[in-house]
Amino acid sequence: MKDKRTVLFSAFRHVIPADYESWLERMAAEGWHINHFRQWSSMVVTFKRGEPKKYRFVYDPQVSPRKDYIATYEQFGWEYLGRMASAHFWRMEYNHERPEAFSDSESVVARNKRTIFAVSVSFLIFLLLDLFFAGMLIFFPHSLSKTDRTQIVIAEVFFCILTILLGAVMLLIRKNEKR
Amino acid sequence: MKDKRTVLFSAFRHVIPADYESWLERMAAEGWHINHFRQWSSMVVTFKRGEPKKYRFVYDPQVSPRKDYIATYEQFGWEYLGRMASAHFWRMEYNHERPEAFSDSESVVARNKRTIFAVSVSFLIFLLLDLFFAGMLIFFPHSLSKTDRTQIVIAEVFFCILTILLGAVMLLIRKNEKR
Amino acid sequence: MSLEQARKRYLPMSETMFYILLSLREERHGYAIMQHVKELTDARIVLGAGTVYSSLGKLEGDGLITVVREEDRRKIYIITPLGRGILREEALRVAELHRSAEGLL
Amino acid sequence: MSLEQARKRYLPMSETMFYILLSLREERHGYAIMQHVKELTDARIVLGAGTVYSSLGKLEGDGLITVVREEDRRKIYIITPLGRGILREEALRVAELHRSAEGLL
Repeated sequence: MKDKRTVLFSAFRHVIPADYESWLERMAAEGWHINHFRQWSSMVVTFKRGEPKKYRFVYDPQVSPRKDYIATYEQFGWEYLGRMASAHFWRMEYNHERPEAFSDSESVVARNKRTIFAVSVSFLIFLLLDLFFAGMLIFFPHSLSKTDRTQIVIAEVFFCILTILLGAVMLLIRKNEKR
Repeated sequence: MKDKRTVLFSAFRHVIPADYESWLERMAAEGWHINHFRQWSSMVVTFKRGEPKKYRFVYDPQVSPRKDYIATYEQFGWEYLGRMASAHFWRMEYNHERPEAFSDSESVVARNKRTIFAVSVSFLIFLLLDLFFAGMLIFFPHSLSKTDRTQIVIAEVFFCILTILLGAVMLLIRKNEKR
Repeated sequence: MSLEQARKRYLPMSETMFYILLSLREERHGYAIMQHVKELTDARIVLGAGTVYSSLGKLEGDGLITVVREEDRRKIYIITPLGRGILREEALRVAELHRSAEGLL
Repeated sequence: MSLEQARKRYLPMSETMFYILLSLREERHGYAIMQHVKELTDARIVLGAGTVYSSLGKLEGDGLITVVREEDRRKIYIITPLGRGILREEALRVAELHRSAEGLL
């Protein structure tokens, strides 16, 4: 029986923060745990087998939290799991009532807007790359060798798909900003 | 002395709804009036010279208003000026307190979100055109004559600029959604 | 809309929604609601036409108010039992805020 | 932030902001605010860590509350005169809502 499980692109499979939290909660309920989130966890994340636990997870994007950020959450009983890009992760074991870190609709919406903002930074970078490669192909087709052109076409298609994907992610989070 | 004044692309010069309203108000204060808005007023709008008036204008996007829409506004003393695409225009003469059609921050934000939605429809159409022309240039460069290619490059550049412009307009309205 | 859904959507309630629901304990059209709220709040709140129009649309769509009849293109509304239930819960919440704020005034 | 700007930004006030400001009439850190609000509202409102953290940041940034001191990385806050002014105006508004709702309970 395997005791590790690796999941690729988890942040692209569960793009809405509340869905990502619920997915982690289901994994923990089946005994699959992550104890640390890292910069690139959105791409690759590894779960270790353990006891099934009833955990509430929180996904909280904070680009530059104040120095009392960690202490505030910890005092409320949350355990810090690290950050994945700008998103900080927290968990708390519970029995009956599922604990909430965002207790009113304003702060849930604000959390989701911070998530959209984080995605929009990557979106803009890819959009600029799209325009850059398209510009090269359209305005300087003859100063490129055939191999160069093929590579640039592949890059253009790849970045276009990523840009559209990230655009769709932002719209989806926006549509679900209340949860 | 001229008694007509034509303004091109007015909706692109004053992209935030509150700014468009204030601009109409300044024009009216100088004696320049519009009595009807039409489908394409965002492109061309003609003011007629008249008495200077102190008017409050309202810009209200409503794709398919209920049948009591006009009656409700009229009962509050607003005069209907017609619609420019999905945006309905209203005005009211006043002396002291400037009348408001949106009296709480929720409905101001909702009005601005409806505006962003209206812009996003054009944005998506232009984005699809961009991708379509870029696809033709990238994947079928050899099946196009040189003249065709030149025309498509011009179209691509034109639609790209429009797309980026509309994207910027949406971000700007979003940033100012509270007013 | 069920009471549970309406609670999630309307509580806590904006003061605009609160005063509109409160006014519709009697049959009123949009303009009459504005006048009534202005009177109740001593002119602190003067509802705008756009705010009234969109609030009535939302409340009617969710079944908190209903149209009684129409008089020259103007709709006359009244609160429904669901609306009354939500309004009562909001009033309880306001009473709690008021109790907590005692000593401030 | 001037009183006029704070009025525009904070009135009408969300119940979260209202109870946090109310709690900070005495020196408290984040967790103590949550406990105090829970008690005041008979456990109807249980503020979350994220909500408390971001509300305190916003209120401090706008000068409605201020840090008194720090105790092992936890900040202890208290309301400022500006915060008291805004809280008092909100209490007046709540009293008006409460008066208008008379007869509902």
